[in-house]
Amino acid sequence: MTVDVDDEEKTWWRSPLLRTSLAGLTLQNPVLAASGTFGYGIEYGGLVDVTKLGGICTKGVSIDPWPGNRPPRLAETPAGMLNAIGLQNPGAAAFAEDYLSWLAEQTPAVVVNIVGRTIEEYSAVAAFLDRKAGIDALEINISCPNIKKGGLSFGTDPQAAAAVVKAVRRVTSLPLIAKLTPNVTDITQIACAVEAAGADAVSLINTITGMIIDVNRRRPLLANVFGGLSGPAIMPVALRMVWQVYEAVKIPIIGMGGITSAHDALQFIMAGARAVAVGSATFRRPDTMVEVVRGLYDYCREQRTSIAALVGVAHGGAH
Amino acid sequence: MTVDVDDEEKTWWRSPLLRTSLAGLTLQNPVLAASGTFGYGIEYGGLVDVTKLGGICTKGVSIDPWPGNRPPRLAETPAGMLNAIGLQNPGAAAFAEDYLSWLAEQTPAVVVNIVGRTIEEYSAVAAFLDRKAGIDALEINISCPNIKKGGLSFGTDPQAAAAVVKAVRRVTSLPLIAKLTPNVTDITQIACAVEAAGADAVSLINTITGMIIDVNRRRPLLANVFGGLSGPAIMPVALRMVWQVYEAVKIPIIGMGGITSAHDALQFIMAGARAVAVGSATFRRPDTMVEVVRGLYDYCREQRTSIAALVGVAHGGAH
Amino acid sequence: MCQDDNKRQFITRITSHRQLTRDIWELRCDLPSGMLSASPGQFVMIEVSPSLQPFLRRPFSIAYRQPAPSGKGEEFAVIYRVVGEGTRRLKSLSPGDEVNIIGPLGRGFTWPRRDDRRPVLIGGGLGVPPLLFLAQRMVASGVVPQFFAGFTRADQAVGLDMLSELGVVPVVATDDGSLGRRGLVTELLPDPPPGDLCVYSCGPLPMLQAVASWCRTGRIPCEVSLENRMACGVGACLGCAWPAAVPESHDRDSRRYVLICKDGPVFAAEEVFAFDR
Amino acid sequence: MCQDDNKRQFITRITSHRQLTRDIWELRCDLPSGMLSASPGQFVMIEVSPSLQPFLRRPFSIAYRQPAPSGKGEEFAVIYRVVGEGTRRLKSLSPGDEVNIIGPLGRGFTWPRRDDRRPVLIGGGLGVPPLLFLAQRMVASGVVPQFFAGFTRADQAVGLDMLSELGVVPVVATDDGSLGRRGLVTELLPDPPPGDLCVYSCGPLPMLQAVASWCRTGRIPCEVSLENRMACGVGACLGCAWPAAVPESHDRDSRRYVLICKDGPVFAAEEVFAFDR
Ligand SMILES: Cc1cc2nc3c(=O)[nH]c(=O)nc-3n(C[C@H](O)[C@H](O)[C@H](O)COP(=O)(O)OP(=O)(O)OC[C@H]3O[C@@H](n4cnc5c(N)ncnc54)[C@H](O)[C@@H]3O)c2cc1C
Ligand SMILES: Cc1cc2nc3c(=O)[nH]c(=O)nc-3n(C[C@H](O)[C@H](O)[C@H](O)COP(=O)(O)OP(=O)(O)OC[C@H]3O[C@@H](n4cnc5c(N)ncnc54)[C@H](O)[C@@H]3O)c2cc1C
Ligand SMILES: Cc1cc2nc3c(=O)[nH]c(=O)nc-3n(C[C@H](O)[C@H](O)[C@H](O)COP(=O)(O)O)c2cc1C
Ligand SMILES: Cc1cc2nc3c(=O)[nH]c(=O)nc-3n(C[C@H](O)[C@H](O)[C@H](O)COP(=O)(O)O)c2cc1C
Ligand code: FES
Ligand code: FES
Repeated sequence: MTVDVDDEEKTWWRSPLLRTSLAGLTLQNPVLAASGTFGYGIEYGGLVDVTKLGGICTKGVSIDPWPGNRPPRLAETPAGMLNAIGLQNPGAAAFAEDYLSWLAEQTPAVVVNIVGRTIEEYSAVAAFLDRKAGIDALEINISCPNIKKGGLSFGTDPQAAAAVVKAVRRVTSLPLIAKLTPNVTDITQIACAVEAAGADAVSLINTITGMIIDVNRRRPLLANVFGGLSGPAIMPVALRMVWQVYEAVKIPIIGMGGITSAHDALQFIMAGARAVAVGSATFRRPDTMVEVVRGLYDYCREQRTSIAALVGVAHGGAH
Repeated sequence: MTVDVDDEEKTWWRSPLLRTSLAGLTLQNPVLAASGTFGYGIEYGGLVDVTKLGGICTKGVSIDPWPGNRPPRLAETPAGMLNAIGLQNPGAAAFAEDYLSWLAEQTPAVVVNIVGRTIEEYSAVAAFLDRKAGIDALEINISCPNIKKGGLSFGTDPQAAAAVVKAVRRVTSLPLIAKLTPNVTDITQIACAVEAAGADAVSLINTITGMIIDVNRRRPLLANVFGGLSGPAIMPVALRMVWQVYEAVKIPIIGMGGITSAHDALQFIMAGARAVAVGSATFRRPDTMVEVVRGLYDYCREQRTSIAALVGVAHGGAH
Repeated sequence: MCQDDNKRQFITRITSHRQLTRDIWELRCDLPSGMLSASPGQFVMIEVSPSLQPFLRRPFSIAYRQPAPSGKGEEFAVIYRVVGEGTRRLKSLSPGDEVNIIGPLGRGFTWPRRDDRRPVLIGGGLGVPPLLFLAQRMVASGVVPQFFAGFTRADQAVGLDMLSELGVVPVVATDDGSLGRRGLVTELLPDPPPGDLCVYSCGPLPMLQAVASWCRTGRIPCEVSLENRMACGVGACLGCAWPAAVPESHDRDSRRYVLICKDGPVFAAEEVFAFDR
Repeated sequence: MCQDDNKRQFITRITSHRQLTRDIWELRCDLPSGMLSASPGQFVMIEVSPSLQPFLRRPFSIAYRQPAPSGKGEEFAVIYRVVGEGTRRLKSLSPGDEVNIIGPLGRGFTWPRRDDRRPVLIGGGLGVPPLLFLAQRMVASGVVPQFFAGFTRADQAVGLDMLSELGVVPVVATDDGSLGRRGLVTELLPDPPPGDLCVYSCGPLPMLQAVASWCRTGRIPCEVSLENRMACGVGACLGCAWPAAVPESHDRDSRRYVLICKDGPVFAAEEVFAFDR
């Protein structure tokens, strides 16, 4: 690769060394904001220069407004946190009206995370968003409770996961990313099912289900009893799943779970991720994502390599 | 409960307040050493007063000696660690000869953790140990790779898990504890299967599969690629599973995963565990187990309660 | 969506750190020039540990601002109780150390007001500090507020020196009578409340509810400052939700909750306390 | 199973903590009276953080022992390089601070010996410190060892002052020739080795292998000190396994590995290096 070094130094976050392509879209760099941890972008205004990111995955959007769970919704755990937000969101119409234009103007790539309680709800929100300008891809959060199947998540059953992806595929031509839940025996089964159903990429991992007991009250601390574990604590599990899925599917992987540094992001990339997302770490240090981009750039420069060349290298042989 | 307070103060670790019964055996207190983190007990000689524990679960023992995995076998992770020991052990005969008499003499209760690569190997080691004096219970580690089924763990499939327990049940009259792996979609399925197969209790959780990449070498850090995640990082996941299994089965639960304090142990007990095991924390602070016993005693005294009365209270209604 | 973009991340330096009571400390830091807009009721998120444990920042109200001892610029104070690992870490920091903060965050108290109601400040325990900053501002604008302060015991009292510097004479109550009157601070309030007051309150939830009820009987405006566990502090994670009192106009499900970090921490009492349910 | 039960957990106090080179520090602590049996080659596990992160203790060799400056008892030293979070934490501790240690751990160097071979100590980089303690003991028993020390550069050299105090004159090599001879320390060894030597070595793995080969050519006994990641440090977790050289007598599968923390860290070279494979 020939690169004009001086020019590049000034615009490192969009250096060709960092470019990555994914589900039919090209990202200026591989670092995304993870869904649900960056709101609709504007909330971090003043704290994060979103123009330097690869893109933003929005908070989950449903066709109708969802109220979310009763508080308490948060708890801190060793090197991590539990959340039970319950996918509170204003609904697709309000999202499109209130947030989409800012996102489309400010951010290099807009990935809208979509949620539903039935296959019909997933299709409805996808069809609605398909008609809106400014969206680069949809990320289907299949970890939502499937209310027709007694609340077990769509993402824990290969058939249900495939059914959601197929239904959404039918109503939109946007690139589709299936966001997988780690709460399964064999994540490669789910990954293969969504690949066969037409997903252009997979995102993993979503949070691991956990809980905490409030010893004083002798009751679960979260009103919802269970919450999703995220943050550095889960990174080894996330990396393992990225590694496994890389060996099982051909579609690109967006890796996430506990990333706080470029060093962490490199591990995901070497395990097989073409892009990464930073979630909980943003709460601690809003500038984490931009620091990760810079760190990846420095690494590529020092090591005379590029993100594209690093994807999956830890597997040794060719993919 | 009437208790002679003065007498009790001198022998707090065997206060009636702490007594717990489990799989047909009564423990002086509910704190066990977790399998694989306390060797065969003697290794911690001088560092831990084992007479003050509820008991010890030994490192996994197989019928033949197992060499274990190539190094590196360990890595540290945020608030936790990965291990890929590969169940190295000297085999049942050497175990019985070299370690059992010390264990039987020194420790209040001896739980021998058993492992195998086939159902026959599990039966063989159980039958062998059944004839030895000094063993209070067997803990069947069903997370071992099932070599007849391509290496997937016995513990991830309800049928395979039940088959192991049934086979072991046939060859021994010792109390049987099935040790469950968390790497499953629905742990209650496995718990119900082993309960139906004749397990007297369940232990959970074993480690969560994870990995780390050595960025310098661009290869997995552990020679075995994958390792088991343990330590405080996993505690919310462990607690959630204890909670779920408590609602699904009638047999007692031994809870573990990330316990470092009496406060942590109380969370497990309130979630439904009749006993707890401390694993990785012992590496950091060998006196953790004894501190936990003392902390539980103080809590019971202050709150005028007992361990037996606290089991499962966080569920609210009666079990 | 219009967003208040004053909030920034700053590395600031500790100017002083002293113990006020057995478990309460006062931390003063340089006020970054980017935080000059910080107003009473607003808060900062402090990174308490260089390691990943504890992982999240901790929210603390700004207790007051004052000229820096160096003569250049200002400093701000945070008064906090050591309750867990995060505050234990904070306690270990020394003057000269750097701290990473995000601020100013949230919506503070409404001051100055458009009407000429007489302000009454009612604080309980560590609810007193944010009201000090409000009292500072009121005095600076020529209004001396009434100040009611409740503590569990005399040795838990904080902020009284600052109030006397300001010329504010607080009415104090303690649970055990070891300072001021014995009982709850809300028992000292005149009943019924004079109709020309406006009330600002911060403290434990039962106290705030009692204060809000009292205000309601007199139909006087009441602002309360709430707390909740927070992750982001900026309205992004939706973690600090609090049930809204659901006035009719809020017909959409998604408005069932307010966010303490962004819509608050200061709310008009009727936004968050539903008395009619 | 017979177990050496000298190991205990101690809270000890830092007596001094100084920077030796850009990234190497020397920590001295009171030697707990329960650790009086600590001998050269043994190590301690230090708890480096009060929080759960980093979670595990860190192993460090005992670099030397000496009378405490207070006149009462002894102190011991650890010389360490700052390489990661754990050692960064360690660095932040000050004299007077408490540290939680477990020790003495492991099997050290064989000294005194039953034969009268002339001891040669060969250290590389941070392999030099544990050999200081061994040299101390040798000198105390009236034997002045030969000492070869290799470093990357002059500014990485440690232990030379201690050696000169002991009256040991080391032969030094540095990679760049900035101190002593240019090249590897192993290039300074006489070839073939005199047959009446016994060798003790600690340093990077390639150096140890070269030293062991050299000893083998002269059929002289060689002890090497190894390192590996550790969790327990006491032989319980089986985490620090190292491939054994599998002599015929070790027929059981379970002896395919030795444990660095319990069977070592010091081994006879032929226990851990298989030259014939
Ligand atoms: C807007 C806002 C302003 C605040 N201002 C102040 C202040 O000026 N001075 C002050 O001392 N404290 C203030 N707090 C509370 C302070 O943030 C917590 O005490 C602190 O986060 C505890 O951290 P920790 O790690 O020491 O305790 P933890 O170990 O996290 O918790 C210890 C105990 O405190 C409780 N707790 C933890 N976080 C919160 C929280 N956010 N709200 C309520 N309870 C909590 C826990 O349930 C637990 O019982 C404020 C909180 C908010 C939301
Ligand atoms: C018996 C024994 C004695 C030792 N004596 C000394 C000594 O006297 N002085 C000294 O400076 N160091 C010594 N070490 C090495 C020391 O334990 C490690 O440098 C330290 O644990 C690193 O901790 P950290 O958190 O700073 O680094 P980490 O963040 O844990 O790791 C930083 C780097 O060091 C490597 N590393 C970590 N642990 C080890 C290990 N146990 N062995 C080899 N590489 C490792 C990692 O791979 C990584 O590249 C000894 C190790 C052993 C096993
Ligand atoms: C507060 C919070 C809210 C989240 N909301 C969503 C969501 O709406 N949709 C989704 O797909 N993932 C959601 N996630 C999961 C994250 O996108 C991410 O997969 C997970 O947190 C792991 O990454 P991390 O460890 O970097 O946080 C949420 C996570 C957090 C912490
Ligand atoms: C080094 C190591 C070795 C282990 N070996 C075994 C084993 O042989 N058999 C078993 O059932 N569990 C084994 N475990 C799992 C522990 O018993 C325990 O279930 C797990 O570590 C979670 O507890 P913790 O977080 O307190 O460590 C091992 C764990 C560790 C860290
Ligand atoms: S703390 Fe994140 S929305 Fe309030
Ligand atoms: S470190 Fe645990 S056996 Fe050596």
